[in-house]
Amino acid sequence: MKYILEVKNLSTAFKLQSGWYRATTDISFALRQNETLAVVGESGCGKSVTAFSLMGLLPEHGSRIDSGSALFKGEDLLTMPREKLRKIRGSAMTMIFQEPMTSLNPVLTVGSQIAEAVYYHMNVGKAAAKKRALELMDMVKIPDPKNRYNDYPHHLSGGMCQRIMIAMSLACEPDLVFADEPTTALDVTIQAQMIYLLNELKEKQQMSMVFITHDLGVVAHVADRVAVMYAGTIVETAPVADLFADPRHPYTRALLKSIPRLDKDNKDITPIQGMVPSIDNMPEGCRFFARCEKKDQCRPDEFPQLLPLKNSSNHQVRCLLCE
Amino acid sequence: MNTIARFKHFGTETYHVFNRNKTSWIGLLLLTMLVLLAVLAPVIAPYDPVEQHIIQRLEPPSSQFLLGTDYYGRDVLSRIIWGCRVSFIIGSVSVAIAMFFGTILGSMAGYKGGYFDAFVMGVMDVLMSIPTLLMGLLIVAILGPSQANLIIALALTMIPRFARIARAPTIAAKSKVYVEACQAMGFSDMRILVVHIFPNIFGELMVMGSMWMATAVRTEAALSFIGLGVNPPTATLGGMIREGFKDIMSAPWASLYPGLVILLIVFAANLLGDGLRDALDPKLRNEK
Amino acid sequence: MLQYIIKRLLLAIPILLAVVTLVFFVVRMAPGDPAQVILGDSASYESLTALRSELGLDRPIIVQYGEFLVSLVQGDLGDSIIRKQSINTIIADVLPYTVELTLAGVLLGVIIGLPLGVFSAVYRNSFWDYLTRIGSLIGLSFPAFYSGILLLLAFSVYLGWFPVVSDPDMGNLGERLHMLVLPAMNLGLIMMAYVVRSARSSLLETLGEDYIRTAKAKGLPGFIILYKHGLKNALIPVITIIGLYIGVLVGNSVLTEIVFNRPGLGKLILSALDERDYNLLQGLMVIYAFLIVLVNLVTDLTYGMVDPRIRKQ
Amino acid sequence: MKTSTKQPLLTVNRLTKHFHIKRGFPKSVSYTVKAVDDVSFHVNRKEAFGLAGESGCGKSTVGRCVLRLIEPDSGQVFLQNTDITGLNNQELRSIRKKMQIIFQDPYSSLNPRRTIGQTLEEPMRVHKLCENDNIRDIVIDLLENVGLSAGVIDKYPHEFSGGQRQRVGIARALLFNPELIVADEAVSALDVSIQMQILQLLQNLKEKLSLSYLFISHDLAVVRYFCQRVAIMYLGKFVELGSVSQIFDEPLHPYTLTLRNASPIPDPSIEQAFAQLKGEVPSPISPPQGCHFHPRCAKAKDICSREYPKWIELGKGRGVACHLYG
Repeated sequence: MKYILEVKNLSTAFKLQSGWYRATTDISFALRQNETLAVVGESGCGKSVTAFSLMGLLPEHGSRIDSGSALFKGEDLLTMPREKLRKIRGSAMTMIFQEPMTSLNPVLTVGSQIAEAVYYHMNVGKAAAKKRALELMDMVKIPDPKNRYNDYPHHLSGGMCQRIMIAMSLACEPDLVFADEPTTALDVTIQAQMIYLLNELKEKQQMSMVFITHDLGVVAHVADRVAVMYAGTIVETAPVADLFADPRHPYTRALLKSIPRLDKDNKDITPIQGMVPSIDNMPEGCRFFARCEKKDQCRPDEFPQLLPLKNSSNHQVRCLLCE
Repeated sequence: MNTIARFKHFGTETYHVFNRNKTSWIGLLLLTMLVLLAVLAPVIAPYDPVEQHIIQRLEPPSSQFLLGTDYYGRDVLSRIIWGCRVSFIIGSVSVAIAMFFGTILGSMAGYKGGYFDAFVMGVMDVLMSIPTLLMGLLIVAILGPSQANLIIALALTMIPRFARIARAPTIAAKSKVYVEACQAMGFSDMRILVVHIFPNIFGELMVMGSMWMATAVRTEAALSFIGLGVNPPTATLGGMIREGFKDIMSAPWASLYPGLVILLIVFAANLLGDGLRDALDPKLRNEK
Repeated sequence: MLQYIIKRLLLAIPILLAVVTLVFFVVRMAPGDPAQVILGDSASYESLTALRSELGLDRPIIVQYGEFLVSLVQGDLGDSIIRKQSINTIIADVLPYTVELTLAGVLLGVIIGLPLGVFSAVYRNSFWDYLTRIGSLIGLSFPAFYSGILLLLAFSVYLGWFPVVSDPDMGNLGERLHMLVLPAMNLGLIMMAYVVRSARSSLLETLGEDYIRTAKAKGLPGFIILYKHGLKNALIPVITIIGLYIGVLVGNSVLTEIVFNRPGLGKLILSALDERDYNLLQGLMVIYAFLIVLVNLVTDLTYGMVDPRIRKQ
Repeated sequence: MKTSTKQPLLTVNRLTKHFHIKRGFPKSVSYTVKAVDDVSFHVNRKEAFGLAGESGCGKSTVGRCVLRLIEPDSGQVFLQNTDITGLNNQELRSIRKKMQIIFQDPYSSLNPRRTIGQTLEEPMRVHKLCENDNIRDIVIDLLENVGLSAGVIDKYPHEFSGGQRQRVGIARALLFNPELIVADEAVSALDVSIQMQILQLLQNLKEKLSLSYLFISHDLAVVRYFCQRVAIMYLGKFVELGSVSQIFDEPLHPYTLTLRNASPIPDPSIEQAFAQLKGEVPSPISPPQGCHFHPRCAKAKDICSREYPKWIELGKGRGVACHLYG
């Protein structure tokens, strides 16, 4: 079993007033054990939708998975019975969300919310679940877990709530954690602590992680590999060092050129002109075509495939000019 | 051009609101029919509502009296039609008054905040700790039963409700950044309140107006039933039940039909309000 | 939590005081001189003046108000000048009937309404949901006196299951309960309509919250998500609605008592109006206001019990 | 006109804003949140002055106090020679034409029920800035200035993307030809590719219209790109002030250093020491005694827990509040 998770050609559609539209198209990626894949892209590019599709958390009405397979430890997440998926969810495969404050139940104590995950998956008694919850709180470096156990979410800061969420997701020693913008709602100093904590825990637990973010700075410090998404498709995927040193897709290149850096004077910054196409008005061909620097050399009507580069099979690009 | 565009937008918005929710259509249709009935009472009603056919007392429904006659030999159908008129006048006028004063008080309190807010809402809280029916009962008992007094009584009980309804969205709208933007633009408080905040609470007010109209009609009927309504022999739906109640075993039509009509009016108004609320709720908007 | 209770209690006092004041002055505005009412139209001027000073009506209204407050604080509502009886006794005689009726109505409404609302939310947009929604809308459109009459006709007159005229004073507990069934059902059905609707919409809103998604991501069984995570949060607005509509319920209890001819505050209030017994009317209003404030207090406290965020302030 | 070129456009002198909260029962204790505590700075003409710090540090409150959308408790705010803290409502309205604000959230800063045209025309009508017939032309001009076509004038905000809405917000701020614009997290809610478009627009407008900015942001990289000088805030106070290269290349205050080290740089080849960062921002209700930062400071000395450090001017417009440099 080479990969923990192997996603092939996943497409998810949503229902809008005028019909069904693809939020993601042809998503394929694979994840090794103890590897972090950062999925990076702007809002609406389909990065969260991908994670929600795999977790089985899409809204029941108004969304559907059109095609694809997602093998998690050899079994297809998309076709397995709901009850089986539920048992995997929260134990072997978990998720951390963006808004720690609203993602915790306001009327239950934070400790019990962690213990609950243990209790329903690990076949242990309430006391053992509580003991495990305290252990987990200690592991995510919450000071004085015994007293914090009975606190309600509104007693804690955003950073502390996110630590609770992380503890909850680690409760049953998962193989795979989806982290959906886990640091976006936090201040930079707390974000840095959270990045450090997640990296440390990942090593300790030997788990794999799909880290969803819009912040290339964060990507640089958490990822082993990166998948860049644009308008519902993965346009480039590569090991993190390659992606930053040698970006191939025009979007990735433009993106890296358009973000200011704190350690430089930023004289050579150029913004990407234009806008992301909207979900109900996707072009037939390459979705970045209208904004692409090299569009004069390209064909507008052909939808490019995600193909490996000739010299490096690890580096895949969806661009007609890179084939 | 500008006004036309605005009007068109408002029109399509309202149309979409109704279109999104079929029940509100049914409610509106039902209510319109009943209002028409009330408005056209002089034309439609087969008999004079107070005309007594002494020899034909408590007649069961027949081709002559479609819904029968009451204890005094008056045509039940005609009395129901005229009674609707009273119900609608009292219901709509009292709601209009309550909405006017309640909205002004509530949105001012919400916008100004501070002690003014605390004082106004304190008074409203006090008024609201007397149940609607008892408040109506107290006021009518003291002022005497008449259409005007009933309207005053009902409006008084509803003013605090509308004040509350208007206040919450005003506070919500006040915290919206665009209101702050208006302040930065140097607009006066009055302008911000009327032009920028009020349209936001309009939808909610329509919903509540419809639902409280239902309550007002019901309360008026209850007061008439108790004997504190508009003085006889004026036909009121509640009063008809009161008079017919004595003979309910022998002549159920005299009290059951008017009751059914009250139910219909209240139900139609509730249906309309309920449908409007669903249609206006942004959370439910994308559901269909 | 104790602090919260004390705070709520203290906040209730000014409201109660204001309501009592309002009632006192509104009742004084009533037309007709109590002395005249007692002695009739043919009474002489001398006897009227004598009675007025005996009743204390000739003193400034502020003094009367002060005395009214002082005795109120001591728990004394004064005497009915018509019935020549302590108002406390008059009210105490019938209060249990109203309380038992109202409580039974609330209980019935909540016990049936809550599960029905949950059912309706879970099977949203199904045929049964639609039926429940229309049914509850009809339910809350019913004037209580009309639904009472219909119940009476159906169950007492045609089916003969229940007595037509209730006289709960007679008989043992079983008979008393027997007579309570129909009136309580009348109140309960309307209450139920309110509960169903608020439970449904509140649960639907809650089920869209982020923490429900978290609970799903945790892989919890569906019913745990619904009951432990959903319902507890959804209850908070439902409690408010229940508290609010107890006010409506009190009004409905008056109508119910009249239709079912049950003793209680409602019937008392009507006879007070008939007899122009303004002291009694005032006493009844005070009692009603007191009950409503009490209900609001209980609502607030339940709120605090369910929602830890409120407790904290 | 010699003085006006040297004189700063905006001078903020010892600005203070405290919020009072009552908590507890029955013995209620009144807490004071020192949202802005004794803050002084100036903004030169055609300059972008940055205010940076984490959430709750008081940077937005400073921005709103400058416009008097929030009334400051004490201190002065001079726009050139006018102390705006002493103005009555009438005078305030006219001075607000010279100072405008761009908000963070492009979604809630436009009234959803009004078209772009209505939103932009209303202030001109209310203040009778020009003949009614000209208003539409002026608005169209303005829209083109911010990179929108004249065709958007009858559209509603919900028909726009975040970036386009922010352009409308900028157009609104430009209506009165202001001299100073307070940009409160003006690009924070936007996607990275759009952020830079908006920043460049602001930059171009600055040149074209001789604007100055008070630029409030939590994103240090954006501040470095956009601003010439910057002040770092922590719990209501300035901890350090200077030019962007001074502050970000050679930070003096340990908190500035912390912030810099915590901001992830989009380059995997740069190692960043995230492990050293400790603690969270304390509640502004009860900031630590002495220097507010000392519990989290690696270099804290005894005196740091006792005394709040004085503001030290280091020349070249640079200043810091830290005992290490006393």
